[in-house]
Amino acid sequence: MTDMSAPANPPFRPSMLIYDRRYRSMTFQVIVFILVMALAWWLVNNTIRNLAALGKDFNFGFLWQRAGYDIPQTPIPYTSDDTHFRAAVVGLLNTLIVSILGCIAATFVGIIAGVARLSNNWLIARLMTVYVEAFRNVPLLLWILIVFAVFTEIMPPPNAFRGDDPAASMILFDHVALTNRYTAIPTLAMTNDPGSLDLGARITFNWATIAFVLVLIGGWFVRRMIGAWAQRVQDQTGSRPTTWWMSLAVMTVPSLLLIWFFGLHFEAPELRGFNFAGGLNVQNGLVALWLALTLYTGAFIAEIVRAGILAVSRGQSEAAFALGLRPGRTMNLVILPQALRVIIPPLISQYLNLMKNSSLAIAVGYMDIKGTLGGTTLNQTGRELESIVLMMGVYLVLSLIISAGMNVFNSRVKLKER
Amino acid sequence: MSDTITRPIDRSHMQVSDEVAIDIRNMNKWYGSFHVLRDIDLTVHRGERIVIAGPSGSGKSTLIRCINRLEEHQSGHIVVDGIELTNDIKNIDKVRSEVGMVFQHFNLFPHLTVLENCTLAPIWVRKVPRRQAEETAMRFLEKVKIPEQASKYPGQLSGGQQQRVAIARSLCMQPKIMLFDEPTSALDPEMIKEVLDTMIELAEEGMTMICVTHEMGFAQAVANRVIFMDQGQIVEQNEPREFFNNPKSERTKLFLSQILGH
Amino acid sequence: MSDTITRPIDRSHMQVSDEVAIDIRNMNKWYGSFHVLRDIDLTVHRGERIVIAGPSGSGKSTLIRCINRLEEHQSGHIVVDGIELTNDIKNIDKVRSEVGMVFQHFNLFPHLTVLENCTLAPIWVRKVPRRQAEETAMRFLEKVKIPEQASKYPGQLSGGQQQRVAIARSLCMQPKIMLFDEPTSALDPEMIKEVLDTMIELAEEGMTMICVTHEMGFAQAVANRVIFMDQGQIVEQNEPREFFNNPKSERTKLFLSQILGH
Amino acid sequence: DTLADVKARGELNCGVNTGLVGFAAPDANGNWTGFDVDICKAVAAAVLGDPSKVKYVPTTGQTRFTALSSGEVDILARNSTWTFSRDTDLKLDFVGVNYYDGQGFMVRKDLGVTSAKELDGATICIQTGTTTELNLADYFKANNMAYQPVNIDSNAEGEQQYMAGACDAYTTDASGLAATRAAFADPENHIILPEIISKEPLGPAVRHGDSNWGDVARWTLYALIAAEEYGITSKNIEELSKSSQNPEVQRLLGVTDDLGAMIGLDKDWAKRAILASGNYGEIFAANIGEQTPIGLARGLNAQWTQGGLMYAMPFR
Amino acid sequence: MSDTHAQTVPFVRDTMLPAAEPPIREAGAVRWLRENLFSGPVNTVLTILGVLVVWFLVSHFWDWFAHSVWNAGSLSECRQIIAERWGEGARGACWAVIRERWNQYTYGFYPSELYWRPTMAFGLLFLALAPVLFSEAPGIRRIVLGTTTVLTLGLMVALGAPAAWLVFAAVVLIGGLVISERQVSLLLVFSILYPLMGVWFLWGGSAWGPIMVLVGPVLGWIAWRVLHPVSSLVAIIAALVIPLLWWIGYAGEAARDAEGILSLSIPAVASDRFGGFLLSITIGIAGIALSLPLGIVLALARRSDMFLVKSLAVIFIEFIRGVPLIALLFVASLLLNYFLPPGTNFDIILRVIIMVTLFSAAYMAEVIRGGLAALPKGQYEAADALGLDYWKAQRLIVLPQALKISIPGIVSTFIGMFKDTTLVTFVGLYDPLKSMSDAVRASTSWKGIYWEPYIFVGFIFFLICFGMSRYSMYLERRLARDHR
Ligand SMILES: Nc1ncnc2c1ncn2[C@@H]1O[C@H](COP(=O)(O)OP(=O)(O)OP(=O)(O)O)[C@@H](O)[C@H]1O
Ligand SMILES: Nc1ncnc2c1ncn2[C@@H]1O[C@H](COP(=O)(O)OP(=O)(O)OP(=O)(O)O)[C@@H](O)[C@H]1O
Ligand SMILES: [Mg+2]
Ligand SMILES: [Mg+2]
Repeated sequence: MTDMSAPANPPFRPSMLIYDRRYRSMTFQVIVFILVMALAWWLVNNTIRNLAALGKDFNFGFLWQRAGYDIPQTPIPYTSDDTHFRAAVVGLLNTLIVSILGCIAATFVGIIAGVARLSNNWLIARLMTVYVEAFRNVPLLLWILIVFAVFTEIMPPPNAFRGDDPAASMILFDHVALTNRYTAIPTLAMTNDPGSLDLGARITFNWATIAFVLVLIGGWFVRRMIGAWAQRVQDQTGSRPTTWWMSLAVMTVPSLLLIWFFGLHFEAPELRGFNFAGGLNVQNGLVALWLALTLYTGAFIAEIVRAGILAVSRGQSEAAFALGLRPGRTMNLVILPQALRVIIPPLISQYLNLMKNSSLAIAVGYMDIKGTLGGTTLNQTGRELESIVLMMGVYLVLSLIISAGMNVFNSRVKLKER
Repeated sequence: MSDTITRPIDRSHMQVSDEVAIDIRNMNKWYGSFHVLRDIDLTVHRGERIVIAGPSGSGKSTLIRCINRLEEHQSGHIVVDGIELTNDIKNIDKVRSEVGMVFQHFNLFPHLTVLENCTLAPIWVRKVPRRQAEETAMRFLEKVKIPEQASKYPGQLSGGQQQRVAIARSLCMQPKIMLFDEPTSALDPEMIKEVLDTMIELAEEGMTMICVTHEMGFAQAVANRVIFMDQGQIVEQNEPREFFNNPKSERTKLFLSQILGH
Repeated sequence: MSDTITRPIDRSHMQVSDEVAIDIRNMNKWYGSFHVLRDIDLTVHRGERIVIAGPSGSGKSTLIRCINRLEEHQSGHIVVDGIELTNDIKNIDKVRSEVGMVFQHFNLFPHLTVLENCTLAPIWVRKVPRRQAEETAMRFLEKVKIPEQASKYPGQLSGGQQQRVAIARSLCMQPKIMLFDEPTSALDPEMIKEVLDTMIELAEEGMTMICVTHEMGFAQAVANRVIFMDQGQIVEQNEPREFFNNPKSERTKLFLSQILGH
Repeated sequence: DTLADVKARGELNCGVNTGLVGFAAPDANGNWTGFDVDICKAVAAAVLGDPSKVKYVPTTGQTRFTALSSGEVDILARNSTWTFSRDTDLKLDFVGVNYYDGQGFMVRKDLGVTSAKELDGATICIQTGTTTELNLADYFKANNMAYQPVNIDSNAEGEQQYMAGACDAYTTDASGLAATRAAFADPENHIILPEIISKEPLGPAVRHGDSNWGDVARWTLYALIAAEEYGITSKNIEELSKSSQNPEVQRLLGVTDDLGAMIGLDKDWAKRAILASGNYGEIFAANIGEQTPIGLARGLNAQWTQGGLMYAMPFR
Repeated sequence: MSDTHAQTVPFVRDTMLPAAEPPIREAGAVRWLRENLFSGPVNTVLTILGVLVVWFLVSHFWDWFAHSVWNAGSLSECRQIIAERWGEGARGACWAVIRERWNQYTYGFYPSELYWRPTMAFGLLFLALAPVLFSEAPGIRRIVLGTTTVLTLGLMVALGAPAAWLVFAAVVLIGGLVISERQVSLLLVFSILYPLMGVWFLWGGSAWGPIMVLVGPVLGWIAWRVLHPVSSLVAIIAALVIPLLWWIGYAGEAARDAEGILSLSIPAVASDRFGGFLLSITIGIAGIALSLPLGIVLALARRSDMFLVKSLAVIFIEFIRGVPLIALLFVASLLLNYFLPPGTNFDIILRVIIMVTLFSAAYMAEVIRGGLAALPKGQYEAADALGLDYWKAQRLIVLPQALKISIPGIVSTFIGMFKDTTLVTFVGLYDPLKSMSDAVRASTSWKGIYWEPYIFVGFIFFLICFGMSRYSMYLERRLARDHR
């Protein structure tokens, strides 16, 4: 480019700020910048003046004060003597719990419903259409309230389990009790408890849990190795060895050994006093929220799955059939890899929506981050500015993490074209 | 467009044996209550090269799609390579791995490279070791003159190249019979020639072929027989020279005047 | 394809004046670090009809797109109708309203009727009253022989008709210069003729035209000059008869053999 | 300057509960009634001369204080407890107490519980964003008992949960409990436990830092209380303002001395306030008293002369 | 070697075979059943499962629906009636609550003597939407407008609207119907004026307010006309600044003065009287009307090649899309007053509308961006080559097409937003779903009623949203046809 004889630049005139394409965009950007800065300055200035007028400051110190309120469902130890910060963390964990459980379940529901909607079984396809339309066209809040109401109005209270001839009985071999407050499920107990790893801040992990996680991760790696081996054998001899039983063994046998080693067993919940004890009581707020989010998001995912499968043209499966591939193989090797490219990006934005929608937990008294930091803490301390800014920041970070994951995925699976 | 076939064709290998490759008897097919194929009788011998022509909607595609059971026929018999096509999955599988098919819109798998497109079926259906499947695939890619594209994705190729990959993909299953459904009609004129050349080469090697096409130059150059269909029936069949110069039925005449006058 | 031009051409009006319509000096253009146009020098006189030919990717489209500043050049000068093309928006606007352009894919506005397509720019750019703009538009639609389609939408027309609408749309701005970028290459053979006829008519009226095309029949019939480009450079230019019968450079010879032999 | 603002606007923005029968609730036509609502009316009458010039802003437990501090409401009459931190850290000014309350528990009779001390392990419904949440935690902690909270965001939802048996006990201010119980189809099947676990002085609040406006609100409240003490009712007020010889009554009703001018109002401010819905006793009786479905006894809220805590500062 | 084989006997068919009927198992109900319900063991099992599910649902809920009571004054009365009619212990739905509180659910606390005003505003809304939504389907437009006219006028009579306003509504609606038959695009003028008109009908007060708001753009346009010959830059700046100055500086005063001279007032209704579906629909419509232009601007900004403009748009969009709407609503109710000059205090409904607008504008921007991206590059080039400048090209060529492509996406954004209006319950507004139902349940007579209000509200939402989604599907189909 060195040899280019640049056109004699005309001398700069002020009118070029508007009429010259190079300067014009700069002029415009400068104006926009000034306007935006002015707006930001105005907002900040107003806030400062308002805070001053009220005698308030902007200070996150309240996070270290005693919270003073209890939270029904705490994934990490928490009492009313803990700080607001810890309460917020409990809330965040609760948000994550319901979001992750919701995403997993919604994916299952969505895939099943989406595939069923394409089924050539008229009845099933119609039922799924009804399901999808019902959930997509009615506010989520209503579904949350309805599911919650189903639990509180229809399930028996715990004391209905009392007495010699109780009005209600536990299910699954007397291990699970569905009540109108919570679902009492058994906890896992160990006869040889190996003790816990203390991470500080009263967060502990049982060594047994760690052992299981490690064994599962290890098993997964071994499974992959078996898969790679099968692939190698196939590449060399043409026929693929059957490996499912090896995989199954690798995934289960070590776990079974651990169960035997630690003496792992269920401890069934038992009615004591007002409530079930000894097991784990999963709040109906969580269950209802989870179920409603699952069904609601599942309806959207079903549409995405359906569209994704429809997006792979019929010609693709015909070509595969014409080559002699069986329907199952065709699905695995031809349809799914293509459909997933179409499905996954909108799927992930559904995950994002689900995570954001979990803030409706407030309607069923499930204490997520909106309930703790953005609810009770805000209310007890009167730090609305700080609390809400912090809470939005948390949601924003979660969203950005999810969408960053999505972008990585998108750029990896993009079809190569001319 | 008859000028697309330029080079002289070597017909030395193109001999027809007495063995029957495909035998269709009295076959009928309906879509709902619409009678698409009516009383089709057709015998194709090993090594024969048949061109099917006819107006749009006359059932040409449906006919050849019945031959590898992409469509089900409702009455009559179709016997391919000695195997009768019924609802028996094993038979269908056997037939499909003997019969290759090339579609109008190529239907390559866009998520796989050209090489993977070609090795997919041999590996998973024929259980050929990958190495060997790849060698075969490269051989056929060379035959269709695009070995250098093996590691590209279909989306990166031109239409003509894509169709040649589709042909190679079918050939990799080493089928006894090849079906072509208007393989050139979605292509730009320059690319048609590439594909036709490839098909002529196949013909010269004595492959049994059934080809739905309106490329009359191709038909004249390689076909043993031209079949003219209308309204789901075979209206006329004859060897190409006779067919073009001396059509018997009114319909054929009308059709030829439209095609050739164009 | 040279047989598409059938009728004898009236060259009486096709005289070239001495006035310079377009003057390109020493122009260079890069895409990133890829040097697309190298030292282009070209003077077009009022009334000249220039055909640009050359292999794909040689920069033909880029060259004519520089002339109405759809692409920016990085060095050298382009003067159109006495106005230098710089970054000054007023100049660009002036040039664009003097220069009409017809694209390979027509680029009609599908949401507007044919008439609206034609009156849009006169009304909004030239500020012509609607009534008058519609009259002009109808005149040009008559010239391209589709006045009866005025109230249809582009989607309802055939390719050839669409391209003629595109020509009429450009003419409605009453440009002094017309640029054509492969106006017939997206058309089916029957439609090519319609469009070429329209272009010939324009040429007969003495419009200054630059046309990228591979229609050599058209070039021989109407061009004053044929320019051959390769690798971003003007390799050869000559009057058509000489250019076709007696090409000077090896590249041109090769190119012509491919084009005409095909 | 809130007083001037209110006068200029011609309307009083009053923060109330979104719906608590007896204290503040809209009827089917959106007309607000209740004990707290009458305070709003009295203030509006005193300041603007018309008790109907009130815009009721329904606030939830979460939004109420912000609504006040952001200036969305001029006065918050929404059964809010006067506590140290609210008065200081939250920058509110409580102008007085219109109802002395305390937190209690309601349980079903058939649960067989007679004391809050027996609630170890129970599930308890509470409304979020209230002091009850804190009191509850403190009470169970102090008594070394465990419980499972069910945090509910509206009163109606809380009742629903309790009625469906999703919690063993429902806790809120005793007045609220009574109101809730009164509205049940079967009030006899529910009992309010004797323990009152906290002091809940409920009163109207204004923004910190606007003492003038605080004075207006405070003395309007006292005017209502004092009126009851001196026997001034909405019935006899006209007559008394002419005939009463009691100097304090005369000052209160603006017959002598212009107390109103000292807080930026006219002479008749207190008279109008009392006329709006009657004196404190009348308001109590009309909204939550024993004759109403809610049926609260005066108890602590009787005049000091009757052994209660209602004690208006002298009008002098 | 002979390449004509003995087998290739020439064959000519002289008589064409007629089409035959398909074999019996290929036709009729048998075929339908076989193909749709029992086409294999898996399908048969699924069918049986499906029937079981349907049976389970029907058997559990049928009696409840069948025992519906529509006429009662309270829940206990309802229960009594059910017990009388269907025997002790029978379950039944008590729809009487809906009947009794119907007006509250529809109009919130709007003064009952003015119910006709929102009704009229809603009816006129369809007239305003007709040229946008049904521009190319005169048949559907005729049906929609005809039904709207009849329904609106009928309802207004039933609600006791004053005669003068009845005449007004009749003239506008019937006039609109006539105009729409002649030239729909004329109705666009009404569409543009409608927002201000709608605001006036709903909130009431002096008509001079909206009129003076309207004067702003008119002044801007005059300034532009006058100054354009002098300098286009000055003209543009003046056209932007003058309306702003007018609105900030004089509009209020002018409205007051004008009101003093000639009173054009109808009774004012404060925002706190809005509730129920009136509130949802008001927020929904205002949100869509405001978020569409904002979304367009954001989408254009995000596609701009100016780095700063683009980054600002990206930041804004990603920020808004990254936080839950409920958090934004809390910002509206708790924080917005902090951000505004001390002493400003404006309507909570307005604040909620602003937040809802920002929220859906971010989604809208992404939808429109998709539409813009779907336009072939040739369209931009053709516009450039014809000499259209950026804004003209956007307005005349790009946006009309991009918006059309995006309509299905816009509609589904709107459905989402409309559903989300129920969340305003958390900032103390009386949405139909939770707050209104809670308010109904707070009264002694309806305490303890649970399912009926939810089912009713859900049903209404379903009707509206389902209708909209059907509309967008119809549009999708039509667009697919239009685009060749
Ligand atoms: N899946 C189907 N359902 C119903 N009718 C069909 C189906 N597929 C094809 N048809 C109809 O069957 C008839 C024959 O179709 P076919 O595709 O075999 O024609 P063709 O001769 O290949 O025509 P073309 O030259 O256009 O490809 C046509 O009328 C077509 O409309
Ligand atoms: N936007 C762009 N960015 C980078 N390279 C480009 C761009 N547009 C064109 N090119 C390259 O510039 C070269 C010239 O392109 P141009 O379109 O002018 O060729 P052409 O002679 O018109 O070819 P054709 O006959 O195929 O239209 C080509 O190599 C092309 O790949
Ligand atoms: Mg076909
Ligand atoms: Mg080009």
